[in-house]
Amino acid sequence: MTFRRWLATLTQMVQRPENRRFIISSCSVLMMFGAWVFVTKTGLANPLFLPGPEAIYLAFVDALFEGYQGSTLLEHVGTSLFRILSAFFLACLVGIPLGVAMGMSKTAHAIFNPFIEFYRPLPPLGLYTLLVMWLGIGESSKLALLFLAGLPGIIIATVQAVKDINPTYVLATKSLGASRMELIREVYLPGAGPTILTGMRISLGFVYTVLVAAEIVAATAGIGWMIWDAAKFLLSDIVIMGLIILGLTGIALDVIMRLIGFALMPWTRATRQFSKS
Amino acid sequence: MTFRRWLATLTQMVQRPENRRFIISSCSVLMMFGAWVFVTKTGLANPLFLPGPEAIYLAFVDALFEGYQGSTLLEHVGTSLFRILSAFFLACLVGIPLGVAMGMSKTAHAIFNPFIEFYRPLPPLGLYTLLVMWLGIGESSKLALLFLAGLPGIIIATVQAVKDINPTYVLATKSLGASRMELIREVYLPGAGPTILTGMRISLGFVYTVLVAAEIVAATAGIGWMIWDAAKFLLSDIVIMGLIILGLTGIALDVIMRLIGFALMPWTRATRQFSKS
Amino acid sequence: DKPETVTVGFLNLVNAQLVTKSLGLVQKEMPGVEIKYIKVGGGGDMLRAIAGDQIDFGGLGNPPAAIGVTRGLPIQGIMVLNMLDYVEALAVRTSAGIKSLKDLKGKTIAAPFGSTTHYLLLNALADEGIDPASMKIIDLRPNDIALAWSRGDIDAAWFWEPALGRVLEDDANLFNTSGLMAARGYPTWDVGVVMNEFAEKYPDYVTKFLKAECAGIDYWLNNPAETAVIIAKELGLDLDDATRMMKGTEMVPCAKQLTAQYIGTSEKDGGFVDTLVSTGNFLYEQKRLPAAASVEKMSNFIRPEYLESIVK
Amino acid sequence: MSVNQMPTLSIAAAKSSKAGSQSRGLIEIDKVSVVFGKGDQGTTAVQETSLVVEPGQFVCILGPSGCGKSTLLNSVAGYTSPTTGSVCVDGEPVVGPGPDRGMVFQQYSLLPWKTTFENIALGPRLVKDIEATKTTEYFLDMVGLTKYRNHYPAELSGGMQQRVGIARALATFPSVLLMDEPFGALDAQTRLVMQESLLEVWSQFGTTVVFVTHDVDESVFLADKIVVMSASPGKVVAEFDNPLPRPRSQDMATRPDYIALKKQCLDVIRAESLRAFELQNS
Amino acid sequence: MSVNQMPTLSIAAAKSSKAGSQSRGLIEIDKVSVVFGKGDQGTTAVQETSLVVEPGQFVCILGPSGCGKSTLLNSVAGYTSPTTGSVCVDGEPVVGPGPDRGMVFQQYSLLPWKTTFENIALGPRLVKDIEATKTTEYFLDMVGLTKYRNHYPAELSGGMQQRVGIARALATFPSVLLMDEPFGALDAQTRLVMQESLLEVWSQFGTTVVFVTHDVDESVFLADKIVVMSASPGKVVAEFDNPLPRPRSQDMATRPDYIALKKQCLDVIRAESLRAFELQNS
Ligand SMILES: Nc1ncnc2c1ncn2[C@@H]1O[C@H](COP(=O)(O)OP(=O)(O)OP(=O)(O)O)[C@@H](O)[C@H]1O
Ligand SMILES: Nc1ncnc2c1ncn2[C@@H]1O[C@H](COP(=O)(O)OP(=O)(O)OP(=O)(O)O)[C@@H](O)[C@H]1O
Ligand SMILES: [Mg+2]
Ligand SMILES: [Mg+2]
Repeated sequence: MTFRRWLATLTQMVQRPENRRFIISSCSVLMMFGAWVFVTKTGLANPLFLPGPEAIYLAFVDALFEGYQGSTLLEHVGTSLFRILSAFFLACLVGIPLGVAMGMSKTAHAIFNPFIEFYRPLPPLGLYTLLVMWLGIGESSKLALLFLAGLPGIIIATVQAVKDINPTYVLATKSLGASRMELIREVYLPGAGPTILTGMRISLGFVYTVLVAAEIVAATAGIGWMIWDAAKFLLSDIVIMGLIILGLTGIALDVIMRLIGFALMPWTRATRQFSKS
Repeated sequence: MTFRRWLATLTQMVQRPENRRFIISSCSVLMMFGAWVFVTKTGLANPLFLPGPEAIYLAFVDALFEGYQGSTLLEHVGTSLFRILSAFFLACLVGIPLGVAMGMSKTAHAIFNPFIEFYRPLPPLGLYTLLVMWLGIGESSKLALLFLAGLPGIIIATVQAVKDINPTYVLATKSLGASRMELIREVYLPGAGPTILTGMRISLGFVYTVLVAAEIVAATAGIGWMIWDAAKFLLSDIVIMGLIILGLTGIALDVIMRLIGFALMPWTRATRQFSKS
Repeated sequence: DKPETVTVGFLNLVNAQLVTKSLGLVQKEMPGVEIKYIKVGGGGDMLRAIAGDQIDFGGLGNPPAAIGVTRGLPIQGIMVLNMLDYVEALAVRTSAGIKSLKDLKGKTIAAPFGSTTHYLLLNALADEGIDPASMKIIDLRPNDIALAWSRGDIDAAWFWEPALGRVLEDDANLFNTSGLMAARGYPTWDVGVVMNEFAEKYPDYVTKFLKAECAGIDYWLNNPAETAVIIAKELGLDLDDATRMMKGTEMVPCAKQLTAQYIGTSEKDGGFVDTLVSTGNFLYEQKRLPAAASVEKMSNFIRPEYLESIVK
Repeated sequence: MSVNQMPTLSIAAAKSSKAGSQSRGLIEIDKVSVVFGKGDQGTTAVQETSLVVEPGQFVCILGPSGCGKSTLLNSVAGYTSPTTGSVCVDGEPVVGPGPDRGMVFQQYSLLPWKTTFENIALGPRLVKDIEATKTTEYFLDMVGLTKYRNHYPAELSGGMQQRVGIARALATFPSVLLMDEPFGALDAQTRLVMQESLLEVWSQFGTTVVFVTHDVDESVFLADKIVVMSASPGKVVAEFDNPLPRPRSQDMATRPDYIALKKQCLDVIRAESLRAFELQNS
Repeated sequence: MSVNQMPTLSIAAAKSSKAGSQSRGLIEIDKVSVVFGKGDQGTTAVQETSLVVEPGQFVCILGPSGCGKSTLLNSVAGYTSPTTGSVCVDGEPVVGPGPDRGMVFQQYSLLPWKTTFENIALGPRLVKDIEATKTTEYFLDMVGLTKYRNHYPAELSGGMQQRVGIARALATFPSVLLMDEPFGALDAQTRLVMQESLLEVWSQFGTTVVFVTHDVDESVFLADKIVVMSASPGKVVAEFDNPLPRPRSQDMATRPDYIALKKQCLDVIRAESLRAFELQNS
C-alpha cells in the first residue's frame, strides 16, 4: 500500500514536464560519464590525455589535502576568487555611477562612449601585454586586466537600465512631490536595479573567462595558474580536475549573483496571480 | 551671402542632437590624443612604455611594408581573420541547426543543455591547455578553441530565437495551408533570423576576444601573436599599434556582420511610417 | 620506402641545429623528401607537439625529456644536441647586494617552470639547504623575465640567452651558470629525439638525419666565424651576441657522444641515463611527475645504435 | 478600402461562384468541450457548447475576457482539438488548420519579413493557385493598398495591417472567415471605419463569418446573429437575431431596435459578470 | 471598492475639509498652445485652447487618438510647459508637477519595486504627512485592497492596479485629480465596475476631476461636462453639459437624454474624423 502510493507519486513526478527534462538531462550526463568510463577502462583512450574519472578524483583529493605546488586547492580557488571578486567590485564601483551619469546625460555619454566602444572588443590578453609593461608582473596588472574586462559590460548595462526606465514612473513620482534626490533614490536606482544586475552577471561571467589569462604571467597560485602549470607537465588529470572546478565555481558564482539579486530586489520574484482584469 | 548661408547651415547642423553628440565625442577623442602627445613630447611618459603617436605610426608603416618577423601586417591580420572566420563559420554550421533542434524539441534541449551550460563559463585559455594536449600545438587546436568559444553563443541565441517566434505566425501560416517544411522555410527560419544574427554578432565578438589566447601557443603569424611576441621584447610601439589594429578590425567585423544582416533581412530596416491607426 | 615529409621541431636556442637548418643539410641527405622546420617555444610546447603527433624529430632538455619518458610518450633519444654552459645562468641584481644564495631569501626569483634552469635553481637551493618557500619563485618565460627585470619586478632569475644578454646590461651580474652546476654533478643538456613510429618505419632516415646533424656539429666546431654569422641571422642577433652565446654552449662531436659521459653505447648506458633518472626523481619529489623514474625506461629511451651505425 | 474601382472583376466573378455560393460555409459545433491541462489542475475553457452557423451568415461571439471565445473559434480553425464533441465545416470534421477556413487575428499575425504583396500572396502560393499573382493583385486592390504593395508590415498603420490580414485570409477563397477580435487593438475611430469596410467586403463575398469581440456595439453593428458566452465554465448563454436591416451605417446606433438589442446583450453580460464576481469572492 | 466600512472616518473628515472644500480645484487654461519640435518640423499638439474647470467639477475630455488630450492634461499636471498661454490652478500658475494635482495614468505607473502599501504611502511620505501611515491605511481600505497591502504590482490584476493608482493619487489630498485614460487598458466589464467605483470615491471627496478618454459612453456616464477635442491641430471643438442626474448607474445607458448626449458627441467626432480623413488624403 505505502509502496504503491510511493510508486504512484514517483510516476506522477516523472511525468511532470520540469522533472522529465531534469531526468533526460541527467541521463544524458550519465551517458557521457559512462562513455568516459568506457573509453578509459577499455584502453581506447590514452590515459596520458584522457585519464579516467578515478584519476581525476584522486587528483582532486590530493590537491585538496596535499595541495598543488605549495597551495591547497582551496587556496588556489580562494586566490582566484579574491582576484575576480575584488576586480569586479572595483568595476562595479566605477561602472555603475559612470553608467548612471552616462544614462542620464547625453553629454557624458558622448564623452566616454568612444573609449568604451573601442576597447571593449579588444582581446583581453592583448591588453594584458600592455598592462604588464605598465604595471609589472605583480597583482596589480592582474587586477587591472580583470577590472578592465568587467567594466564595459557594467557600464553598458547601467546606461541601458537608466535609459529604459519607464518615464511614467518618473512623472508619477514627481507628481507626488519628489525632489531630484528623492527621485534618484525612489525611482532611478531601484528601477535600474534588475537590468544592472543582469549586466553584472554577464560581466562577471566575462571576467571569469579572463581569469586564466590573468594568471599565466608570474602567478604562483590560483586555479587558472594551476591548470596552466599542470598542462606544461602533461598532468592532464589536474588540468581536467581544474577545469571541472572552474566550471562549477562559475556556475556557483552566477547562482550567488542571482540570489543576491533576489534578496536585494524582492519584487523581481513577484508573478501575476490574476490573469487579467 | 553664400558664406552666411553656409554658416547658418553649419550652425543648424551643429545644433542637431545627433551631430552634437558626434562633435562632443570627437572632441573627447581629440583631447585624449592631445594628452597623449603632451605626455610623450614633454617626456612625462617613459617612451619605452608609452611611445608617442609618431612612433606608433612609424611602427605601422614599417610593419605594413617591411613586415614583423617574416610576415607583413596584412598577412598577420589576414592569418588571424582567416582563423576567426573559419572557426566562426564552423560554429554557425553546427550551432544553428543544433539550436533550431533544441528550440523546437524539449528533449533535444534537455540532452544538450547541460554540456553547453557547463563549458560555456569556462575560461577559454583553460580549455586551450586541454585542446593543445589533445590536438597538438598546430592550427587545429587554435581553430578548435575559437570554434568552442563561438559555439555556445550561437546555440543559445538560436534556441531563444526559435522559442520566441510568435506562435500566431505559425498558426496563421498553417491556416493558409502550409506543410511542415513550408512552415520552417516561411516562418521559422526568417522569424528566428534577426535574433540569430544578434547572437552571431555577440558570439563573433567573443571569439574575437579569444584570438590572442589562441595565438600565444606556437604561432608564427597572426596579429595576436605579433602583439604577444612584441610585448616580450618591450616593443611597446608595435604592441600599441597592434592593439589599435585589433580594435579597428573588431569594429569593422561587427559593422560587416550588421550589413550582412541588413542585406539578408531587409525587413529589419523597416520603420513605421504611420504613428497609429 | 621513404617518407613524404619530415618535420623537425627545433627549440629556440643556440645549437648546431640552426646550422643544419640554415645550410639545408637534412634536405641534402634526403633528396625528394620535403623537410619542414617548426620553431617550438620551449620544452612544454615540444612535449605537446610530440603528444599531438606533429613532428618527426625534436629536441628536449633533460627535465621535459624525463617527463616525456616517464609519462610514456612514444619517443627515443638519439643524439646530444648540446650541453648547456653559461648560455644559461643565474643573474642577480647588482644593487640588491646578493652575495650568496642565502641572500635570496625574501626576494623574487624567476625561472621558466619545467625548464633546465628551474631544475638547476631548485637543486642549487637544495644543495645549500635553503627552503625554496623562503623566497618567491615565479614562473616567467625568458623574454618576460627581461621585461620584468627592466621594470625592477624581480631581483634574480635563472634563464637563458638571448634574453639573458639583455638583462646583463642592466644592473645585473652572473651568479651561477649551468656549466658550474654541471661540474657539481647536475649536467643539463638537450637531447635529439625521434618519434617511435617514424623510427620503426624509416630507420635509415633516422641515420640520414643524424648524418646531417653531425655534419652541422662539425661545421660549428670547424668554422666558428661562419657559424656565428648563421646564428646571428637565424635568431636576428648581433654578431657579438651570437659569438658570446655560442661560447656558452658546448657542442659534442658525434663520435664523442657515444662515450660514457654522454649517451653511451648500446652495450653500456652513458651518463645521460643517470641524469634522466635523477631529474625524474627530482621532478617526482616536486610532484611534477606521478611516478618515480625507472632506470629501465630511461635506458630504453636512449638509443645510441643509430649513431653507432654512422660513427664506426 | 476602395471596393469601388475593381480592375479584375472577371477573377472575382469566377472565384466568387466558388467561394460565395450559399451552399458552402456551414459550421456545426456539436457538444464541444475543451479542457486544458490534466486531472485536478485542468481548466474547462469551453463546456458542452453547440452552435450552428448557416452558410453566408455573419455571427458575432460576444463575451467577457477569458470566457472561451477564442478557444471555441480555435476549435473551428483547427488549432485546438475539442476534448469531447465535434466540429464540422460543410459536413467534414475539422482535423487541423486549413485554407478553407481563413483566420484573422487581433494583431501581429502578418509575417514581418514579407511585404504586403508577399503576405497576401502566401496563401495563393501555398494552395498552388495557378493565378496566384493575379489573385494577389485583386485582393491588394480590394483593400486599397496597391500603393503599399512593397511595404513591410512594420511600415503600415494598425488599420492597414488588419486590412492586409483580411485580404490574406480571403485570398485562398475560404468558405469560412474566422475573426478573433480583429479590431481590438485599433483606436475607436479607425475601428468604426474598419467595421464599415468589413461589411462592404463581406457583402461582395458572402462568406460565412464568425467574429469574436467583447464590444457590444461592434457585435450589434456587424452581426446577423449574436451569440453571448459566459465564463466559468465557458458556454453559450444567449443567442439573439439582429433585426437591423442591411446595408448598415453607424447612424443606426440611435435607432430604438439597435438600443433594444444592445440592452438585451448588456443585461445578459451584466448578470453573468455579477455571477462570476460572486463566484470569485465566495 | 468598499467605501461602506471606513475605519478612520475621522481622518477623512479632517482632511476632506481641506481637500473637498468647494473653494479649491479651479483650473483655468488660457489660450494654451503646445508645439513639439522647432522650426518647420514642429508639431502643434494643442492650439490656442482655453478651458475653465470649476472646483469640484467632473470634466471629461473626449477626442480621437493624437488630438492632444494628453498634452493638454500634461500641461495642467506640469509635465509640459505650454509654448504660449498659461495654466493656473486655484489662481497659481502651474510651473511643474506637484502633489496638489494628483495624476492617474493609463497603466504601468505603479512603482514595481514597491508593494501596494508602499506605493500608496509614497505620496504621504514625500509631502511629509505626519500621519502618513494612517493616511495610507485609510486609502488602502477605501479601494478595498487591505488584503493585498504586501503584494507587488506585478501580483495584482489590471483593475486592482488602477485602484491602487487612484488611491495613490488621492493620498496627498490633491485639489485636482487628473486621469489620462485610466481604464483604457481594462476589459469592458472591469471598466464598467471601475467607472462606478470612481464615481463613488469622487462623491466622497468632491475633488475636481479632469478625465481623458476616447470612449463616448464612458464620458457620458462619468462627466458633468464633456469637452470634445479634434486633431490637426488639437483644439476644443465642442463642450456639452451633461443633464444626467447623480448618482448614476449603467442602466441609464438606455435613457433618452443619455442617448441624445451620446449622439451629439458622436456627431461631432464623426464630422471631425471625416474632416481629418480628407485632410490626410488631400
Ligand atoms: N493553451 C491554454 N492552456 C491553458 N489554459 C488556457 C489555454 N488557452 C486558454 N486557456 C484558458 O481558457 C480560458 C478561456 O480562454 P480564451 O482565450 O478562450 O478566452 P477569451 O474569451 O478568448 O478571452 P479574451 O477576450 O481575453 O481573448 C481562460 O481561462 C484561459 O486562461
Ligand atoms: N513629446 C512629444 N514630442 C513630439 N510630438 C509629440 C510629443 N507628445 C505628443 N506629440 C504629438 O502631439 C500630438 C498629440 O499627442 P497626444 O499624446 O496629446 O494625443 P492624445 O490625444 O493623448 O492621443 P491618445 O489618445 O493616442 O493618447 C500627436 O500628434 C503626437 O504625435
Ligand atoms: Mg481571445
Ligand atoms: Mg494620450
